[in-house]
Amino acid sequence: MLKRIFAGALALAIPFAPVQAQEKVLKAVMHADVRVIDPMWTTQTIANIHGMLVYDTLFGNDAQMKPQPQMVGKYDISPDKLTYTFTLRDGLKFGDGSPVTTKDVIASLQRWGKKDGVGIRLMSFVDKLEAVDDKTFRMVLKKPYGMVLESLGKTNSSVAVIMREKEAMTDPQQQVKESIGSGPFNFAKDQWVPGSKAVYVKNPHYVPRPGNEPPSSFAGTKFAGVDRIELIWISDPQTAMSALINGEIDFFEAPSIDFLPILEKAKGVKLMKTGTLDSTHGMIRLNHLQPPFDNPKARQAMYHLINQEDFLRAIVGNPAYYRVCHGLITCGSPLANDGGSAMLKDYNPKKALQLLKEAGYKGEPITVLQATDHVTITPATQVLIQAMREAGINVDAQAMDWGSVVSRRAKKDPPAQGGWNIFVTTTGGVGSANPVLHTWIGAACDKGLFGWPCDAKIEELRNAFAFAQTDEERKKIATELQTRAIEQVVYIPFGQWTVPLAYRADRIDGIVPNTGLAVLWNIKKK
Amino acid sequence: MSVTSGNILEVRGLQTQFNTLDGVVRAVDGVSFDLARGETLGIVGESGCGKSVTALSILRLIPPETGRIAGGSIKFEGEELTTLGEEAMKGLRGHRISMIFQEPMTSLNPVLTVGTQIAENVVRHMGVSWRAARERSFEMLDLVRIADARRRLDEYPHQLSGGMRQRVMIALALSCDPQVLIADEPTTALDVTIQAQILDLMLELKEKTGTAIVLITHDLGVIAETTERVVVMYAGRKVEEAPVEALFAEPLHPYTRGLMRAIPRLDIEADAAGMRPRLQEIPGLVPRLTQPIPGCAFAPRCGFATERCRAEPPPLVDAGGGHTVACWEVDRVRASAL
Amino acid sequence: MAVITDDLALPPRRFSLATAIRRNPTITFGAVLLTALIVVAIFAPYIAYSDPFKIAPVNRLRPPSERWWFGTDQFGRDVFSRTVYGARVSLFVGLTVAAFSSLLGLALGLLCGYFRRVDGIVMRVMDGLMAIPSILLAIALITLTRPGLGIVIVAIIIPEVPRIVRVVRAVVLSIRSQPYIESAIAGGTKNAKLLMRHVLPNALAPLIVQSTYVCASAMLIEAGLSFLGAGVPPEVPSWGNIIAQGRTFFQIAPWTILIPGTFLAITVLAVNLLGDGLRDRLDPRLARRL
Amino acid sequence: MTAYIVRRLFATLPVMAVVAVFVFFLIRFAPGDPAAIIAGEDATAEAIAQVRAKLGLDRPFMEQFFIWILQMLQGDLGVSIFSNLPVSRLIVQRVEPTVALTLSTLFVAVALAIPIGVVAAWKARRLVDRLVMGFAVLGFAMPVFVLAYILIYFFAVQWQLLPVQGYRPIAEGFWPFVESLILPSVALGVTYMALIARITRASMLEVLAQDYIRTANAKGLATDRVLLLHALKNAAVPIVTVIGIGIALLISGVVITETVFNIPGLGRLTVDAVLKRDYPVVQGLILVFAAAKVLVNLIIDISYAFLDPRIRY
Repeated sequence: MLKRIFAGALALAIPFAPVQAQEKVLKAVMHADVRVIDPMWTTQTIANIHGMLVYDTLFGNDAQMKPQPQMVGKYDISPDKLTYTFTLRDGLKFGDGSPVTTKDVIASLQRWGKKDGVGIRLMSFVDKLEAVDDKTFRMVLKKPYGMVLESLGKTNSSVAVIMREKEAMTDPQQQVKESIGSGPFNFAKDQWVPGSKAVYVKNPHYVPRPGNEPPSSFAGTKFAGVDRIELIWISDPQTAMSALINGEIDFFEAPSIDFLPILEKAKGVKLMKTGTLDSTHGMIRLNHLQPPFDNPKARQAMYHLINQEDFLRAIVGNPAYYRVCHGLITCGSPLANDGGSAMLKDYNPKKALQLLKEAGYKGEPITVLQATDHVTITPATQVLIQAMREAGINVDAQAMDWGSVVSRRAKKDPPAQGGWNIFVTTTGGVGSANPVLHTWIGAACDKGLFGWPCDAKIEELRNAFAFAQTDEERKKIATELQTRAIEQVVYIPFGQWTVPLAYRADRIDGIVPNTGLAVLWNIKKK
Repeated sequence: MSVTSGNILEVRGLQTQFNTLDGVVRAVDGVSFDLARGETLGIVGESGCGKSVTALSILRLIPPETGRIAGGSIKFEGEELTTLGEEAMKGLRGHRISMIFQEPMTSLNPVLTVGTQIAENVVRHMGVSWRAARERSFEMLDLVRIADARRRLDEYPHQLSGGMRQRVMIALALSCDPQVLIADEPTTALDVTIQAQILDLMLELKEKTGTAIVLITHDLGVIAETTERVVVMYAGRKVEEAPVEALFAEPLHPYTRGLMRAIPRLDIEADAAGMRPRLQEIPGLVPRLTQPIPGCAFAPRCGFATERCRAEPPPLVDAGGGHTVACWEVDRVRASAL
Repeated sequence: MAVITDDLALPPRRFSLATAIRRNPTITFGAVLLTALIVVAIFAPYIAYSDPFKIAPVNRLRPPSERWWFGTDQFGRDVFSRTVYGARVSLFVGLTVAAFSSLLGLALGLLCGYFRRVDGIVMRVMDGLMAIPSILLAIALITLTRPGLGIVIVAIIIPEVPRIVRVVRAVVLSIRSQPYIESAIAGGTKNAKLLMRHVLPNALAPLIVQSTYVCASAMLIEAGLSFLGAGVPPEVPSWGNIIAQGRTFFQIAPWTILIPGTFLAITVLAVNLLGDGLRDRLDPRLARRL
Repeated sequence: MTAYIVRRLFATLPVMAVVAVFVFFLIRFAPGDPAAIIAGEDATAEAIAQVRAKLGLDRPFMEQFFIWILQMLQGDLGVSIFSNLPVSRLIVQRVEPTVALTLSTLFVAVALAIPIGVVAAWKARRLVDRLVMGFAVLGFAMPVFVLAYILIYFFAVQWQLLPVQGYRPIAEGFWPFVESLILPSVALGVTYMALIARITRASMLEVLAQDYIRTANAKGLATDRVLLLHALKNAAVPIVTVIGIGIALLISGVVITETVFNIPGLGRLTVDAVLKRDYPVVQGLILVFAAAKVLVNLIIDISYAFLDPRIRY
């Protein structure tokens, strides 16, 4: 009230306050801050969100996870499934007004194919990638790889976005300096305040898919529903929640589950699940290179320490938003199965220690990388450490911020020399629904992700999946893969959960459902 | 205004007390005296005898957090000061009754110019403009014989010598033509030659303005040179009062006699080294003032003391010629050699 | 007014506890409070009725009740037990930092005050350190290595040392210029002996006073560091950690912030009061400088 | 006076040099390998080596140091590891909120604390004084973040009078600007207020016991003139000193306050940069903060001359 009186008084006092043309601004708080503007270079989800605003992709997976053309107008697959011919839609332009040509597309795909795990896999089957003309290009495969369009339309981790050739020529190990794409928004780099705010303005050169196709996940017509989007970074979810309730922001991607009851009651605020699948999947990663977890028996012993409910309660709290999942493929997805899940169901800490001892563990300290500043990983790690300590395991918990965990986990040295034994992380539920896109299930030894599980059979099964022709075959392979991966303990799952996003229903509408990723196109401000 | 007596100031049974952790201190315990118009009255006594407190009581400058006037009356031109409103009291201070303090080095505000400090008094009480007040300040500085007075107006106290500062204090005190000037040890902190100059100045100005002066000091030499009448105080009480000649001719209280014996001879120049002449020659200590003293306060240190001295407070008796003394053994004292 | 108290002869004092308390209410109050907190810290295992580390997610974020006196946190850990154990961490940090920075500051201060050549170098370094805001310096130091109680203590000590060095050095310099010291130097007294006999006793009072303030500030900095995620490991029940973990639940579980916050404030208050009282008793000159 | 200022400016050089050396070595001793972080999560060893070479991290220590000093002297503070933007730009765009917050806190604290301290000294040992001292002692013991959350809870969440978070630049209008600063300034300012109120009271008490105050009272001056002109002007030097010392405290507090209130200032940039080990940014920030502090000390020193005519240079 006071506020209004003051504001009113001031409005009277300053009649010449600048009147701007009613610019529609969407103020959104995401789960993280935009720090890297190269969505190929990093796997961070926030860079992905940024990328999806600025760039466009050749294909977009729809709500049924089927790839649909996005930048591509029409495409053709040869009967032997070895030659793909793509033609771009007419009139596509980058944010700077320059036209999108096949040169840009090929350079972008090649860069992506060097950086992203899925891209690397795809490129290993590509024989030739060549331009036919400015708008048409051809991809020739060595083998009939079955995941070409899915890979091009993938939305988790490094996405196959199309950049200008100039930027696409950047070394994949270096970040691009400019973020200019052919997506619905332009990135206003001059207004970017890393650690606080990233600003996007409507791209005047953007050409949406014609025909006003209804949006379905990443497929369908995308358009800029507002003139300007401000991604504001608020690290404390409680503050962000209050800001939403107070009307300071319109959209809050990752509210803390504990506050959902408050948000549900708040006037004008609505909650919405982003997808049919749970969005996040918790993983405990063991280092396969260092004792004791170089021994599969020791790794398997750890299963008996994990009671998923303990983790999920600590992270999420409200059972309506989490799900115990005794599998590696996202529970609830078409390929979910119970292969190997029996091993995950025997919670018995005493047995864990006994098995560890049998595997040769003699009470050496086990180094756990403990993130101190992460909303979900921090509490999960704390639960793990406590469970290990209670079981009688000698834990050397190394507390550090999440950024340091990220850097430390890349070290293959023994724990005493700066390496590690265990860290906790999460992955997206949509990606882990697919054995090929689910990079953490891989066991590519040195070339794989941190922890470096090494198992030829797992990799074979993943390849086989990509070449499988029928759904039954795929399901069968997925089950086999999961069984094997659980035996090998590529990681220990501790359940999956989803966090609904919260928004001011009295101010905005048009949020695209079922994306599993907060995309902000098509949102309109009332 | 009382015209019945020629007294401008009448103090009767003044009691001033302080609260300390050790109990109530009776710093002034029933002191009475009068001040006639244009008169110079000396109050003399050792440190702690209550003479400064008496002065502050007259101006009601006893800090209210710790002290208060507990009884008695102070009449200024017939007006009762102990019950006067604070605002009216402020109107008197610096105007009709003004005061000079002991320490010229610290009594002037170090961060304000001399001119400002005098002029603000003039502005406060004479209702004139700052410009006029500044002119008056200049005249006053000139009057107290400060050379180059106009330039000095804009100087700060630290730029002046001790003697000059005391001159400034006098200029300040007299700037509004007060009826009464209370000077509390005005020369103690100065060296001997300056002391004489300042005292001469005060007397000279008194002649010019007709201001009555209460001169508070522990120095009987100063008393002898300057005052007309003397009040001797001990432990918060008045023990003797007499015209100055009478007192020096025949001191009647053993304490006064002790003081006389302790006068430093100027040729010794004990104070030339900056040391205050302390009157330590009287044996014994000043009594505690937290307990009521049943008899004569000086009895423990007094060679003439009897049982009665310790038991009953001696009344002030008239010894003739305006000479009064509070001593049971006055006859024995009178009979003994000085 | 000063004149008056000087004028009064005060009777000799007899010692009595009641009088002592009346004379030094702040010291008494601070000391009693601090003693109580130290007792709580020492006997934490007997006072806390449950394991402060025990995670019980089923009981998360329960409000204070008979079973959980101060409620539970996001892991279902008992806030009362954690708060009681937290007294150990906060007091340990406060006291260790105070002790070590005093020793270090004393040594450097004596050196600087005494040996003019060392003085130039050391004081420039101290000026440099003082120019960097303490919490900034502390987080920067902590990120050099992994957070742990030891490194947190070191990181708090380093920015605090210059403050002590300055105090000690000032005392040494003022004592050095006293005639009796000058004559002692002229008389050939050995440096070490001189320091022990004359300088040390004089430096002690301001040092003790200063170190109480350092102690209070150390406890606040420790909490601040934990709050920023750069403090002791998160499972350690320090008050800062309890607050840091509780802050994201403040609106639904305010007890996780308010209770340890109150304890922290009371402890700092106790130490500050003790410091104020000691300052008034030991070193009235310091009162002006706070 | 000018000569004095120039001399004092030169005297700050060694301090800044010490800070520079310290900052450089502090960061270089860090165990995390910045090259590995820059190269990304699944970078190969070669890629990391490449990045290291590019950033000059493989050169000898002393060489790195001299290169760094040279660049710094040219105003080039390097490039942020994470955002790839020049550090100077990151710092410049964060200056306004921090300066606004610091100044408004300073203003609020000084404007409230000095009168409070003066009244407390005037009414020494009375109820007002006890209340003020109680507040001062409590305020000094209150952790900033606890207070901040309590303020947010009541003023922003319960009563919705003020924004929960954020900073509005003054360009967006005066009221939004002020509104966004009220809670942070109060939260940050309480400790500071306590400090200033205490020193004001202590300093005033000492001054009020001085002979010249008795002289002023003996002139029958009005109480406000005695307190505000005669006493306060004399008490000013220690008060200003503490205000200066307090600015250092404020800077530390800013780091926490900006985090709580989500103010995009230098404090939050610092926390972010340190936690993410964005070394060039940390270096730049420590230098900026140190320079700010040195500058404040300089201003304080110079202000003494205006407050006390006895101080000459």
